[in-house]
Amino acid sequence: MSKEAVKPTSNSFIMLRAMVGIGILCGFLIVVAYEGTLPRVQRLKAEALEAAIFKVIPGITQTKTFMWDGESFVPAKEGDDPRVYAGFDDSGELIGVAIEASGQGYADIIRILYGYDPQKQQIIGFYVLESKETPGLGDKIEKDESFLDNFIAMDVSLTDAGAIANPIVPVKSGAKQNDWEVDGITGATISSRAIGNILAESTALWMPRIFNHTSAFNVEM
Amino acid sequence: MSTGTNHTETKSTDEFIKGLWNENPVFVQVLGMCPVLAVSNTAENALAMGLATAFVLLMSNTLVSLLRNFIPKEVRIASFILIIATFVTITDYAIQAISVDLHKSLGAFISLIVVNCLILSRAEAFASKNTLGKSMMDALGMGLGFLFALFCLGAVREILGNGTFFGLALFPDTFQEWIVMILPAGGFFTLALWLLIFNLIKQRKEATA
Amino acid sequence: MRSGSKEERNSTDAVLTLHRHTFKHGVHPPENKDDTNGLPIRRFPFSPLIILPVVQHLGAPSKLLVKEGQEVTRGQLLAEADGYMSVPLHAPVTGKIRKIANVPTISGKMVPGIYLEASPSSTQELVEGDGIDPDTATPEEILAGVQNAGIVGLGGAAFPTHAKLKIPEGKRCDDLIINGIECEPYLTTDHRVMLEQSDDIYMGIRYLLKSTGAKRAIIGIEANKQDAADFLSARLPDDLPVSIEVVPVKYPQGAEKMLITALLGKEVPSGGLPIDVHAVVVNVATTAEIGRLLPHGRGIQERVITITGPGVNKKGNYLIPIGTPLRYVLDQVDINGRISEVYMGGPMMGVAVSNLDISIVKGTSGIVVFTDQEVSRPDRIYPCIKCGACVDACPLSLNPSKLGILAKFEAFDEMAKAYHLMDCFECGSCAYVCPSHIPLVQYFRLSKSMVRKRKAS
Amino acid sequence: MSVQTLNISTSPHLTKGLSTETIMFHVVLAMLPMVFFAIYSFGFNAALVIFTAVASCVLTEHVLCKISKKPTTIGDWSATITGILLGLTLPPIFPVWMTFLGGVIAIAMGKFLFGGLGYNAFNPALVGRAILQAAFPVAITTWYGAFQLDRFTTINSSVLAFPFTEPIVDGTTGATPLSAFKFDGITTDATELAFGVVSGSAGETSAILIILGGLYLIRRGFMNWRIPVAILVTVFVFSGLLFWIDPVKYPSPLFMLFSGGLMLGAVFMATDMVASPITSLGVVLYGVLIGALVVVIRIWGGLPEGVMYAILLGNAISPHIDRLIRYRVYGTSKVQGHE
Amino acid sequence: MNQESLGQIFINACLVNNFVLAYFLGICPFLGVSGKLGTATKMGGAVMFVMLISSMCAYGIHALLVAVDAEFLQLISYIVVIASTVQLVEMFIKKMSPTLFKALGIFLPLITTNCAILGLALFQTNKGYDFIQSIVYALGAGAGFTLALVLIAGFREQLEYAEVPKVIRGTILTLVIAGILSLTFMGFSGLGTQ
Amino acid sequence: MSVIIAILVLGGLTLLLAVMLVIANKKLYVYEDPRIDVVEGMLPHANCGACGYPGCRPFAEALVGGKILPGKCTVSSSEGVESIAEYLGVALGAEEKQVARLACAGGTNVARNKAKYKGMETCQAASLVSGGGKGCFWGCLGFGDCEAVCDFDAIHMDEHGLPVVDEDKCTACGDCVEVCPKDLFSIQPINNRLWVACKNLEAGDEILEDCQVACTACGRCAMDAPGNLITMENNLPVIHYGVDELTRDPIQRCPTGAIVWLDQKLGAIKGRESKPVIRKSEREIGFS
Ligand SMILES: Cc1cc2nc3c(=O)[nH]c(=O)nc-3n(C[C@H](O)[C@@H](O)[C@H](O)COP(=O)(O)O)c2cc1C
Ligand SMILES: Cc1cc2nc3c(=O)[nH]c(=O)nc-3n(C[C@H](O)[C@H](O)[C@H](O)COP(=O)(O)O)c2cc1C
Ligand SMILES: Cc1cc2nc3c(=O)[nH]c(=O)nc-3n(C[C@H](O)[C@H](O)[C@H](O)COP(=O)(O)O)c2cc1C
Ligand SMILES: Cc1cc2nc3c(=O)[nH]c(=O)nc-3n(C[C@H](O)[C@H](O)[C@H](O)CO)c2cc1C
Ligand code: SF4
Ligand code: SF4
Ligand code: SF4
Ligand code: SF4
Ligand code: FES
Repeated sequence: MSKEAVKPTSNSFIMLRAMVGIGILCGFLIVVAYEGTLPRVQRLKAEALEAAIFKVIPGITQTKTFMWDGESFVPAKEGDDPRVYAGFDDSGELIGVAIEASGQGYADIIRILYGYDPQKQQIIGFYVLESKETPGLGDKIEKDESFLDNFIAMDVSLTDAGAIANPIVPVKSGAKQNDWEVDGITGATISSRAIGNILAESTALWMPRIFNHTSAFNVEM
Repeated sequence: MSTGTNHTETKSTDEFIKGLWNENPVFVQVLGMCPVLAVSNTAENALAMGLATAFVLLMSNTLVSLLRNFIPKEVRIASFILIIATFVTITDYAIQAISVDLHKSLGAFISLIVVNCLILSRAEAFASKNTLGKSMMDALGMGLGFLFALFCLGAVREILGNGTFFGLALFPDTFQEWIVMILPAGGFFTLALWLLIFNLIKQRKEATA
Repeated sequence: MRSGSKEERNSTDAVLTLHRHTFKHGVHPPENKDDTNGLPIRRFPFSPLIILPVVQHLGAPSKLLVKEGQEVTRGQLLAEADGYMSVPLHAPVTGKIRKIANVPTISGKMVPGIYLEASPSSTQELVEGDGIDPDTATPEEILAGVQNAGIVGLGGAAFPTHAKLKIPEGKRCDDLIINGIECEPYLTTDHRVMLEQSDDIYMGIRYLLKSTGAKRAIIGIEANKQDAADFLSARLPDDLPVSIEVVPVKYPQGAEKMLITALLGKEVPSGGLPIDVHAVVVNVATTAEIGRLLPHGRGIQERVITITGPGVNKKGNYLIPIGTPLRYVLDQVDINGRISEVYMGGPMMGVAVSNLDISIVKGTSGIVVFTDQEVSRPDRIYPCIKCGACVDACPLSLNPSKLGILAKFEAFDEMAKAYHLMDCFECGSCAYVCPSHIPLVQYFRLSKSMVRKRKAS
Repeated sequence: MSVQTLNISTSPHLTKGLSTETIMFHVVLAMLPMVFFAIYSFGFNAALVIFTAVASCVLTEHVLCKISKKPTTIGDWSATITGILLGLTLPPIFPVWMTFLGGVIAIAMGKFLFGGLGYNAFNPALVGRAILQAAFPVAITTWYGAFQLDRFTTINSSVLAFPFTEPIVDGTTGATPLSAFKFDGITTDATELAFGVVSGSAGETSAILIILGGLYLIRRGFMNWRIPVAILVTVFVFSGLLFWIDPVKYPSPLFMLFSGGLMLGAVFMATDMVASPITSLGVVLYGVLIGALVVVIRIWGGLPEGVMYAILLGNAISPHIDRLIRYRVYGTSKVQGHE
Repeated sequence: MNQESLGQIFINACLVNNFVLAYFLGICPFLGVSGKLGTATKMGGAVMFVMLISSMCAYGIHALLVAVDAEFLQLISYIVVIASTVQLVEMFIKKMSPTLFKALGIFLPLITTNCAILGLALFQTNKGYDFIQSIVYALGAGAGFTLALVLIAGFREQLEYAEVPKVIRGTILTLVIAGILSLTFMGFSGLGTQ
Repeated sequence: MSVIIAILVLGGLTLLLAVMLVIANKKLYVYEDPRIDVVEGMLPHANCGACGYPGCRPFAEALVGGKILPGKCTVSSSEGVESIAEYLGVALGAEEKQVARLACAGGTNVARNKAKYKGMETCQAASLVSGGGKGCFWGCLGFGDCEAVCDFDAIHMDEHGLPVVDEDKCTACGDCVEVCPKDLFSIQPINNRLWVACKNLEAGDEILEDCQVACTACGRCAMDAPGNLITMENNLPVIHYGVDELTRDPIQRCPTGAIVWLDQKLGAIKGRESKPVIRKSEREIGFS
């Protein structure tokens, strides 16, 4: 049993002082923590992204970020949008471009990164950045080998008019016949379809841009 | 039972034990349910979340206990929330600095520790009235109790739902996962199961007592 | 439908046709009336000992006028009405008051009463008072006559009839309904009364019309008593504004609320009385009794009772002196086998008898006797499976399923507040249909008594 | 006259002579043709699945009664019904161990937890199926064609999968008409559906036998006809409307009626009186809601079939329907709807 | 900027990704205040209302923090502002309409420390909703919360009069029902995608 | 830079909030006596209502308001009551302990049933069916509603289906008084040990047919009792407690044992005159 007596109504000033004091103290603590961890957090994030880019464009050794300024690609600064990541080999040769895309999956938004080879006009790699799909079902889009095989050489060639010749289409598991089809996963049809649709939408936007401005990526490293 | 009664001065260790068992925040008080259900789909997540919560609880109980004589009654809740939010933010950054993957899987729930009813209720019910030492013991006990409960859930859900424990496969390849355990519904069911076990133990104890 | 005027009657001389309207829901228990509905009313022998509870009606007890040892003659006043909600009691036999003491009643309660020893040698001639002429008497005189005759509702409730006939200030009565429905299985009392006492009934209606001020009377009869309807319509005096309506057979058509709905298409408001829809309902036997007693200023000392059921060999409709002990009655009608259950009233609403020492009272309309073989009470009660049969049976559209569950968990207040418990008139339709054999009526009776108790305290 | 003991009890002293047990038994009878047809068309596999489901439900019920020290209630047939229905809603090659688990879940979680017969808030069989579907989504969507030639000679290895292991199906699996429609845009002929020569859950494939069973129960007064009628009419009208708007994009109403679990669900599962509303109007509303949900989920949702979810949602709404829709009590002017 | 249509946002927040049944937010009041239907509806209304307010506040604060480049203060500012606004509203209601206060007011302090409110603010920022989208999101989430609460309350009220085994009564039963409901809501999956 | 921003933003926000709270604090402060909480904490939380208040909290309010003394709480231990009295600085106000007493001795071995009741097994329900079938209309039906209603586990049905009150456990809450459909219980000071264990209003020996320990209204106890201790009213003896000193003598006059002495240890003691009833088994139901 606490024997403490009830305090009478406190002086307003004491209340103000206490709250503002704590507020300032808290602000201070947060800033210290933020500033203290920022470099490492940024480094980790960059590393994670870099690792993903390396995965979707096999065979590169360095990357560089570009921004679409409406007409062409220019090297991107911190925070610029929308952006793509160009990957180069040792010799500084452009191997491919990694593009981020997202769309509604079974459970929530799925964010993916895919690599595009402008030379072959193919998608050459695919990686799921973020998904909340059902483990064991929907998350097969991250792990299922045969599903990932879809994206080793997927045709996204352009017509002369500059549009995708064969838009990407999801098909039922085992029904894939053409390079531009995404073979679905049994039991995760919705998630695999979502990937197909995200790709179809994103490629329609980005392929013409990148294909027609490949030269813009050839800048001094 | 060890909850200090009568004339014996309560010992700090009692505060510690009670949080772990007799007044376990999850199984007995049913507090802070959101993270318990949401982030217990694997043992690893559960452990990380439990540690994060315990850390915030410890730090905020400490600070609240230290400042208890400076905070007028009228603004105490607001002040506590401020203090808690600060430590949550700090924890959030700390986890990001440790591993991006971990941060991704704990998701928004790190931020939501702010509103974990458990932390505010300990600040309000205990730390604001007790000395530093006791408050820290209380926080440790409650925090570990919370962690323990989270871990119980996480273990069951991961083992049945994924066939693994801390990511290590426990069964041969042919094991059929019970996916429901990883889904939200599985969280509800597993918590219900643990509560049932606790109630049954309690009932048996009462019957024999 | 047939109405009183001569021309109409000639034009539709065929049998009365079925009235279309009825009430919602209800049930169809097997009627079992064939054993007795063809048997004329027969007079029952006098029992050597008559046991008369002083209170045989709903209301204040009557005041005793006799002493132990006193000789009384048949028809003599034994107790007089004590206040408006009370009726007098007349001696059913000539004899001697043996004892004034508590007597057992069907409710199990012991109440003040009279043990009257019949004198076998006396003539059993009736004492008569001043008769009342329906054409010249004022309504007040008729009411007083009804009260003095000791008449209570013979339809079962035993409510003092004069109190019902008194139209409260500010209300009016348009329709007098004569209840000849008799929807209870087994009972044929009212049926026989209609077939044998039509003149008394019409005489009674004269008194009733006069005293209530109603413009017309409707006799409601269930379609299974078509012969009674036809007979009554054939005997209908020209000058009486009476129509006879045959309604479909459905339990509990005879409940006054249901009958009003069937005949008039109106609903008596919840918690209200028939007079709220300008109607008064009187049972045919009550009506016949009024018509029989009032012209001579007599008091009621006997009534018609159907004695039937698988346990009775000499089934029949008997005119039995009030106060005849049940044990004596059963002895006379030859009980076969082992009795296991005896009800006063029909099997749907009748009350089980726990003690054969009780006696016939004014409200007793039937005695049904079951033996071991016939009674097979379901031994297993299942939980309510929410089949809805009860909901579709309840004539008042209550929700017996919900009420039953609430009663089981003793949520009496919620039953009364949210589910109209107090409207339930315990007709038993719900329990009759319930496949889970839930004792719904018992639940409701108990719950109602609890609610009343709580309200009182 | 020999009297020894009088029995006394409250009125009414008559009963209609019907009992819960009788009703339940007749439901079992009405389902038997479906069971036999399921076994005829899917062979030993289906027989094993249905038998396991019934056995596990009855066993669970018995054990739980023993544990809670109550007299056993397996005699009232309700656990048998739950078992049969569970078995009928599963794919015919569903592993036995999963079926068994489903039966345990259906009775323990769907019925016992809520207080046993009469108190279950949800349809127990569907609770079992819902949890199975969430736990083993692949196994429960692995369908097998009807009338396989070897159906009376072999048992699929999937059915006999060792407990806790993943089933391996031998032979080819068939797509159900609904998923064929949803994912490939192929519709199946309604007469084929009605006579059950397609793949699907063990019991959903013959609409005719389901309807006959339902008609029998309705005739005997053991089933509320309003529920199936409301559901089926709603589905027909709603999907008919859509079909009329765009016959290419939307399936025909007959296809909607006869495909998937709709018939079985509407006739035998939505009609579970315990978890459905009690008044006639309430029941119609419940049926309309279920019907509408079925169409919405099938046509716009991510899943090919939604009968189970629709019925469970209907169960969730039914306490509210009962609260809002009551008969007008005799002699009151307004419909009782408030607290 | 997020491209989802308003209808999609609403259906997603209300049914497909129901805050309680799919995201596990606001479980404490969900378990605590779902015993009686009357209270549950009022609580639902109060949550919806507070969600609206906090969604607007969060939108404003976010804009402010972005402007001064102090997004790392997001969490603490959200919670402080939401808490204070709720309290302000509480005082205001108390003053303006005592009846409304009686119906709503007692829940307001409870709601302040409720994950669903803060979760809403954080999610809406993450998803990059504009002002109108945020409001619809808040409405959907609030409606979903209310729906879940009301459905559970219907059962709990009914099951108060059921022979539920004693050890299971209360929280355990509520959790099981919530689990089954959560499975049931999975039937809505995919509805928000078209 | 970010330090300054952080301090400005948070300082500003907290200032705003603090100002608000200050205003709120000024406008909306309601005083409630803190002692109410303390006293409520000291009460047993049985919420039984024996004190005459609807629950423990209203009782605590009344205590703090000085409207009542702590001794009215019949559930608290005496130390508990003392500590409340000490805390509030008031007198104890303890009263003589009261207990529930049953006015019936007609167990199944001495009283018989006339009819066999079938239905809900509660006294309340049975009493509505022709009185429950017991031979003596006034007597205990033995379904144990009182046992079930007692929150303090103070009532147990004995081998003959008659409730027995445990005087130590009974808190005089009165629940059994309320629940009994035959009104057999009443709350009595514990020292009223001379007791009429019968409620039947019939006079004469006929009643013995139905119950062998019934009061036949012979009036001997009243005749021989000292002074006005006992008078006969309505065919039953009435003991006027407090008028004269209680003695055990009247039980020796009673031929049936309807009037008893309730010994603290031995329970009900009948007089020597009363026929001993040694039967243990149930009397058969019914009549010929
Ligand atoms: C009564 C009943 C209800 C069913 N409910 C569902 C359901 O809600 N969801 C489902 O996926 N399958 C359900 N099924 C099984 C389906 O009808 C199944 O055959 C359907 O076509 C499954 O398609 P899927 O593989 O593409 O999921 C149910 C079956 C029955 C008999
Ligand atoms: C618990 C549960 C989780 C599910 N999770 C996913 C998922 O993450 N991704 C997905 O595409 N479908 C998911 N589904 C949907 C079903 O598996 C669905 O029937 C399937 O996608 C349809 O496909 P099929 O033709 O590929 O078998 C889920 C279904 C259930 C019952
Ligand atoms: C369920 C129920 C059924 C009844 N059945 C009849 C009946 O068949 N015949 C009848 O005269 N009264 C019946 N009554 C009584 C009537 O409601 C009404 O009280 C009676 O007809 C009035 O006439 P009385 O006062 O002359 O008896 C029934 C009452 C109830 C509640
Ligand atoms: C027409 C009818 C349909 C039924 N449907 C089901 C059902 O779908 N699932 C089930 O478990 N029980 C069903 N039952 C049986 C019974 O209602 C069930 O065992 C209870 O739900 C258990 O409390 C049904 C009973 C009837 C009469
Ligand atoms: S007994 Fe009551 S509830 Fe049952 S049907 Fe009759 S009026 Fe309705
Ligand atoms: S008839 Fe019986 S089982 Fe059916 S709903 Fe009514 S009470 Fe329940
Ligand atoms: S004393 Fe009253 S309540 Fe107790 S068992 Fe006897 S009759 Fe029932
Ligand atoms: S119920 Fe009766 S016996 Fe039990 S404590 Fe209350 S007064 Fe005493
Ligand atoms: S932890 Fe989410 S509301 Fe309590």
